[in-house]
Amino acid sequence: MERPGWLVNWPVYRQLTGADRLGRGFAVRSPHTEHAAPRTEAAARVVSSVCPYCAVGCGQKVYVGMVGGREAVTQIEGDPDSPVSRGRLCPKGAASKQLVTHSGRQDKVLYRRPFAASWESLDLATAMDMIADRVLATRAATWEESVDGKRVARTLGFASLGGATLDNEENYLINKLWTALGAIQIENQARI
Amino acid sequence: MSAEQLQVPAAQFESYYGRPILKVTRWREPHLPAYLFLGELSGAAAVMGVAAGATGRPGLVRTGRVVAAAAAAAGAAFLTAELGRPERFLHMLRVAKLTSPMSIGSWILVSHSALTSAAAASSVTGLLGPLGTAAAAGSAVTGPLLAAYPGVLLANTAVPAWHSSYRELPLLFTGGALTAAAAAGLAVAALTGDQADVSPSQRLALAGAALECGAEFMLERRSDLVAEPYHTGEGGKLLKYARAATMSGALLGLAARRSRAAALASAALLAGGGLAAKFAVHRAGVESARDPKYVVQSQAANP
Amino acid sequence: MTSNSLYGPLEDVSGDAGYVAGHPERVGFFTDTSVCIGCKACEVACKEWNGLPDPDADLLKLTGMSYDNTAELGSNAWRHVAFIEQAVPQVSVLSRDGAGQLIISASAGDTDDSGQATRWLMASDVCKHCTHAGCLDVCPTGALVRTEFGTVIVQPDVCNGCAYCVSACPFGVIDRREDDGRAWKCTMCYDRLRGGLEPACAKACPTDSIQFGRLDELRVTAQARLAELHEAGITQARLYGADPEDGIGGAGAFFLLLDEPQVYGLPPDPVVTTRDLPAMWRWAGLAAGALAAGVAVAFAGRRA
Amino acid sequence: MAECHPVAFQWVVQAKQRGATVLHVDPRFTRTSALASAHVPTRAGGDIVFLGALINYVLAGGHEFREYVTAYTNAADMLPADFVDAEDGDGLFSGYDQETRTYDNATWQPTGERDLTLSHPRCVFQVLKRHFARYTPELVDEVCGIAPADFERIASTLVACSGREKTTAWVYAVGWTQHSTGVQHIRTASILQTLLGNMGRPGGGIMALRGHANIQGATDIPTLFHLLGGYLPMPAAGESMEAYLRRIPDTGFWGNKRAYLVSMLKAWFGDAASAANDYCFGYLPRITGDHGTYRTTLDMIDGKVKGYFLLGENPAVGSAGGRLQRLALANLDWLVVKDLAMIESATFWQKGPEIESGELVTERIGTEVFFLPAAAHVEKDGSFTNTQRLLQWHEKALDPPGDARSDLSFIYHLGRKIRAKLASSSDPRDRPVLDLTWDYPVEGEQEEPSAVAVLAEINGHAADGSPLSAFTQLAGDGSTSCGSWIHAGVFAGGVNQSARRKPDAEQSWVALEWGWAWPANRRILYNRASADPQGRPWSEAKAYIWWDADAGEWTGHDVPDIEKTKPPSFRPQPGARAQAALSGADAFIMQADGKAALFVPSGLADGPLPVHFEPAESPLRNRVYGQDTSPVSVQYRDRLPVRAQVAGHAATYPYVVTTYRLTEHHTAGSMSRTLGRLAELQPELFCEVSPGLAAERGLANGGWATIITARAAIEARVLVTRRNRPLRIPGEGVIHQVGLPYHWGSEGIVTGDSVNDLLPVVLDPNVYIQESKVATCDIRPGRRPRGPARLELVRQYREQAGLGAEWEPQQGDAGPDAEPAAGPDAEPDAEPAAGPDAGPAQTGHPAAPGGTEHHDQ
Repeated sequence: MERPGWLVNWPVYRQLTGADRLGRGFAVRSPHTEHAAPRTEAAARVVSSVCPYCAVGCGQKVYVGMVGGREAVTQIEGDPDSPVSRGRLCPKGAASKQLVTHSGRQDKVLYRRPFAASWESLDLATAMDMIADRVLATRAATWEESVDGKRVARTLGFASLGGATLDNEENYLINKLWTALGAIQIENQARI
Repeated sequence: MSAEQLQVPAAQFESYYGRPILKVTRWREPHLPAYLFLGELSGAAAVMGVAAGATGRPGLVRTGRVVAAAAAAAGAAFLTAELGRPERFLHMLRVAKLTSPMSIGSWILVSHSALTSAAAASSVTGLLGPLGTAAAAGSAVTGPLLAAYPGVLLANTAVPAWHSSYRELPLLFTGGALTAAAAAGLAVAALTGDQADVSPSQRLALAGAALECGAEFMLERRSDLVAEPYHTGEGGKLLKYARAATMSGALLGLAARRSRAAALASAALLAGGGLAAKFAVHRAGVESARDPKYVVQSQAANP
Repeated sequence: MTSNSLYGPLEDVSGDAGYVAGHPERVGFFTDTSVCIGCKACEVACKEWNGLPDPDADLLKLTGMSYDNTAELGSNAWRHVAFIEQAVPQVSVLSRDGAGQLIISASAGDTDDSGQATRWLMASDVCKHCTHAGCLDVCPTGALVRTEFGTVIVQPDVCNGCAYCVSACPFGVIDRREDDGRAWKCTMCYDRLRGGLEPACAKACPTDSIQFGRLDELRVTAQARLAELHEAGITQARLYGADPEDGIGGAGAFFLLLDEPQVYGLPPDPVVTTRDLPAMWRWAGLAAGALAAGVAVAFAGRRA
Repeated sequence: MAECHPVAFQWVVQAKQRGATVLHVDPRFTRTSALASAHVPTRAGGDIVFLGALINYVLAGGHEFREYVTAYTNAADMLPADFVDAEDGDGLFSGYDQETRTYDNATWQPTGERDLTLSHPRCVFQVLKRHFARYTPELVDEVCGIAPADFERIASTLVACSGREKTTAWVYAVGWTQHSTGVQHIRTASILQTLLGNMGRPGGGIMALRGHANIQGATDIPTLFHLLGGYLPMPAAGESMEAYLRRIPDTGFWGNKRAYLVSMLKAWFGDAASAANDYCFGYLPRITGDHGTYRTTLDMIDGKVKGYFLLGENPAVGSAGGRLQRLALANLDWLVVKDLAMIESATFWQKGPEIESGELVTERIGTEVFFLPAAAHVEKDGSFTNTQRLLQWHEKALDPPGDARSDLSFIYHLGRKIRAKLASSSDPRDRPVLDLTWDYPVEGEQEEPSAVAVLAEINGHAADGSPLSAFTQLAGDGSTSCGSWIHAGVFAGGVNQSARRKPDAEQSWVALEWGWAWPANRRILYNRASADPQGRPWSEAKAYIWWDADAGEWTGHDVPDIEKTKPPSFRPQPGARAQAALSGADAFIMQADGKAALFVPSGLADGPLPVHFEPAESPLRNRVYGQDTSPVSVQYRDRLPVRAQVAGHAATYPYVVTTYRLTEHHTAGSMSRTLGRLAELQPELFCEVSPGLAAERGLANGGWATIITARAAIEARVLVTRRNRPLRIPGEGVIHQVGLPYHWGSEGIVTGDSVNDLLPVVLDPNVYIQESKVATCDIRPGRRPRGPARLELVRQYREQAGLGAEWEPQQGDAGPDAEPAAGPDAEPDAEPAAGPDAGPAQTGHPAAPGGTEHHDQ
């Protein structure tokens, strides 16, 4: 005779009819447990990356999946293939998913007018345009063709200080553009 | 302990910065003591109702049945309120685990509640008498179990003061069950003015007090370290009050027939003593879990 | 269910819980605290994988307990690194044997004016996944369950938050999350195990202080490491939770410690509460009988 | 190392388990100390004495690796008779000019003779011996607080673990570099390691543990005022291309300087660069001395600098003298901040400490601020160079959210806009930017420029447009282009070599197929020194690179750091240039003479040999020489540091304060204090004090303390710990040190005072890095005063110490006391500061005319 589903799924019944008489294991498993699987298996893609914190350069695997209908990083963990790190991460590296997904991240341009007491919003394209204007105006106002009779062809009117998480390619373009504009106060955390 | 009092450099070989090794129980006051008290009351009241029926005391039958049903319901309410997810109370019936006194207790409580409710309903409405009697008879089986199992419930934990008391606690609770039922009997008698059936309650009080105070005495007499919370601190103090109240309540109960006031006072002392004992047990358990010495020193002494 | 279901050595812990032959080998953690650098990567990797809630920023305060601001294992901290600063007798750390070889012992640090050296112990604590697990035994809903890997987990779709497990754990591991109402603890990354991955903490651990693997193999590894340390003169080293004869039947997550367990906040010799359960039920039966007897005595004889 | 580079520490733990001795010399007892074989506490700022005494131990005991030293170093060089060593000059070398606080190195130049017996009194080896003779174990005791018996054990271990069969590695971080004598700390270690023969060999070298994901890369492909790509120097005022090239040596691999420079100019200016116009060399702006970040900060206060880009950097918290930094930001016309989360440098006008104190008023701050959100590392392609010079590519996983963009996107599109606005200009000054090659392909809706295309440009192209595979292909005739010569080969075969990820288990232990290390994918620099002059490994245990006579080439585990087929017996023709001028036994191929420089005749501003000076702020007088502090350190007017021995100071600021990092946080905190996961692990700023100091000052564990220096007063929780051991200095009594991690500020989940506010701005004269590891302070129980009372407290202390009541320069009075010592490139005749001093063998940097290395905190 066919037993009804509720009965055969009732752990008490499974306790009485199976090997797990004390109800501490097989008989009492829940649907959540039966369906457990690493969420990384559901990732849409996995890319190889490098930890953005210290200079050891630990390998990372970045898993991207759908969260609330949008693509998001669902896990970052060590890359076991890396001869540098062998898949291991420190607390900062282990927190790097949160670095990417935390709620304190800014994703909008903010603008503070001179003498203003608060931020206002600004369109990214407008901001870029305004910044380009500032650079050119400052450069024009502060251009030095020579110092003590020696040609220098530069501006000391604006400066740049980069962080140590800038990529090589980013530093290359920063140095290239600023130098071509005649700026020389191009600095980096590397001196700090 | 405030951070100012801690000293990093002071190497503490006996504990980790004086912090508890165990988690202090999440079971709260008044929920836990109230549940323990109501459960034992219900259990003994149910038996009392049956015994009254068997011995021809219809007044006490109704008292026993109604008190048993009401106390079971109230106890279940306190138990449910203790759950982090009360809506999942019925998950208790998912399994039947001999290793879990709470699982066994849940089955007992649910059965007992159903039986006592049916018996009480029958008694109050006068309908379905035989069925009511049958249900009551059943509750005479579940009743003692309901009163006794919490002793295992508490003892089957890592809480030093509870686990080490697995002999005393069931006796304390069933003794308390008797005095609680006696208190109910005395109180109802005093309030209704029907003094006819007071003597079983008086005897019940004496028997219960003997058992309850005996168990308390056993707890207090123990010299092992983990029993310390039963004689010191809040737990120890409450336990002393509880014993005094129970003993005086039982003795005062002897005057119940002469004085309604004495009967009511006796009922109050018996109930208060029983309840205080439950608070004492809870606090002793909390204290023994909070101070790591009870864990470290008792275990370090193990062979 | 076998003769040692409640206490004592148990060869096949999953089999005892009803899993048929052919279930996976029992796995576990061996945490070698002698190489722990207290970086807390285990804590963070665990929280990131398991999505444990972030703290309430207003409650974040320095504990003053060395570098430990996690304080204890709990519903939201499934790994906890303990930090212990000690004054210890100075041992010669750079001495030579007869052949001129350097003899290196454990870190002794520098000495203070009284000739005492400083030792800084660190240890990553975790759920022990006991062979005889009190939390699992007492759970009234079957929310706590033994898995096919021999580990012990809470099933969040079952737990009703009765908190019995909280009081039953002899290590003070499991706890109820108050805003959520359910009990939580280390699952040894059950979902990862099902996918053939190692737990997040063990994977992250930079110095391999946390090792994951088959429990029988880990015990062999641990014995070898212990022997190595003893040979190096570090006689205080000892294994904790590795012995199937102990009060919990041996832990699924065991440790190499450099001092007494209680120094790390661990109970010295815990015993699963269920060991005494049969006796408890007997006493309860006696008490129930006493109740019945008490009533019988009280009602003895017809009414006067 | 366990503290700040935990994952790298796994290799140390493994080595220790295999029998290595791990010694940790640090003022602080850290997580590294906990696992080391021994921790040796020392006084911050005494490193030259400690290392110098080890050198003395080696030389006095004859423990140097004589064959290595003779063959591979300049120990045999003869110095001129008029050279005066600091030994005879009481701390000063010949050539010092008191007025300008600079050295003229004319008397430091070797005569050209060599004494291979190393016995002539004027040979470098003998000078070295005399120079370090006064660095005795007793001196170490007096300066560092390390007992002679402990020192003896360390020294004998070091010697026992060096030589043919064994090597010793040194590992350092900013504990050595952030000093007014920082470069000389590395120099001292380099001398020691070279004498012991530990350079260029497996298990040897000096490992600079750099602090951030791409701090090494930011030095190699620099955003540093004095450098162009690949350690080419920036041109000086009025300098022609020929003059510029003359100051780079002709011999050694720097001899190909024209090829490096011209190829870079071709990469930047494309077809506009031709032989006729010196390949647009004139397009490059010229430097005049110090344009470092602190100089620039003062120039902001002085109104000379109007605009500022902060691209992932937070100087309001992370730079020394936080108040100075914020006053500078408040005096700008405009400021662009690009970061992941809100940082203190963007909100100084809203909630900086100076707003609280009333020094600055929001409505009176005219700085226009743009905050642009940045992309995280998983939201862009690009390469990081790790601390071993290893480039590793990180792949983009998804688009950045909202307005967030990569810095590559920002700079590329800003450049596009600027070029568009200037398109019709005929002004010659606009030619450089208009002639730039600036046509990178873009991808996706966000028009993200291709980082691969940029890497390909850095790698360079041959005349036919094919990717270069090695820097030896570069030509000086404009036929090749290459953005950074040391990176030629990273795109060899059109394949992004930095993205290679052959699993560890599937390749050799050197792992040559994981990522790509500059130069030439070489993992250990100067590895020719792992073999003897005849090309044989020094020992079987330490075999790494050797000459295979049958095949007629160098072979081994790594890419040989010498021309592959140049035999050990090769001897150069007279007048040969570049690498052809070096023999087959010259291992240090970036040096003009192919020799490791025990003595550095030029390139260093503060002397050819290391000399101990007290930190600018110190509780002690210099025990070694009459000259007290560095005679050439960079200091600025009105910001002069406090000297303890000046009356009143010692009593007012009696303790040493040192700063550092914790495992759980990251520098100025914007990448850690903003994360709940990390914030909770170290939620509050704390100071670490010894039980003795706690008793002396009434500090309670877990309570509050206020720390006061001549610049600022901050508050911190107190951690009383026996890990912080007071030092007993003979004749001085006990020196207490207060330790402070510096990760906190006003933004993020957990906040606290900024420790860098306490520090003075005193800089190393070679690299302009601040002395943040040592200052003097007072500490007292309780929280600091609020509002203006906080300033008043600092003022009271200054008055008590006899210092001026005002200390931060306000607008218009920030001129320097003197131009700092000659910048790294200011000397027209500067030769590369090459060799082990500038380029540790296992990491670091090629010997570069641009000077020595830079270190981040």
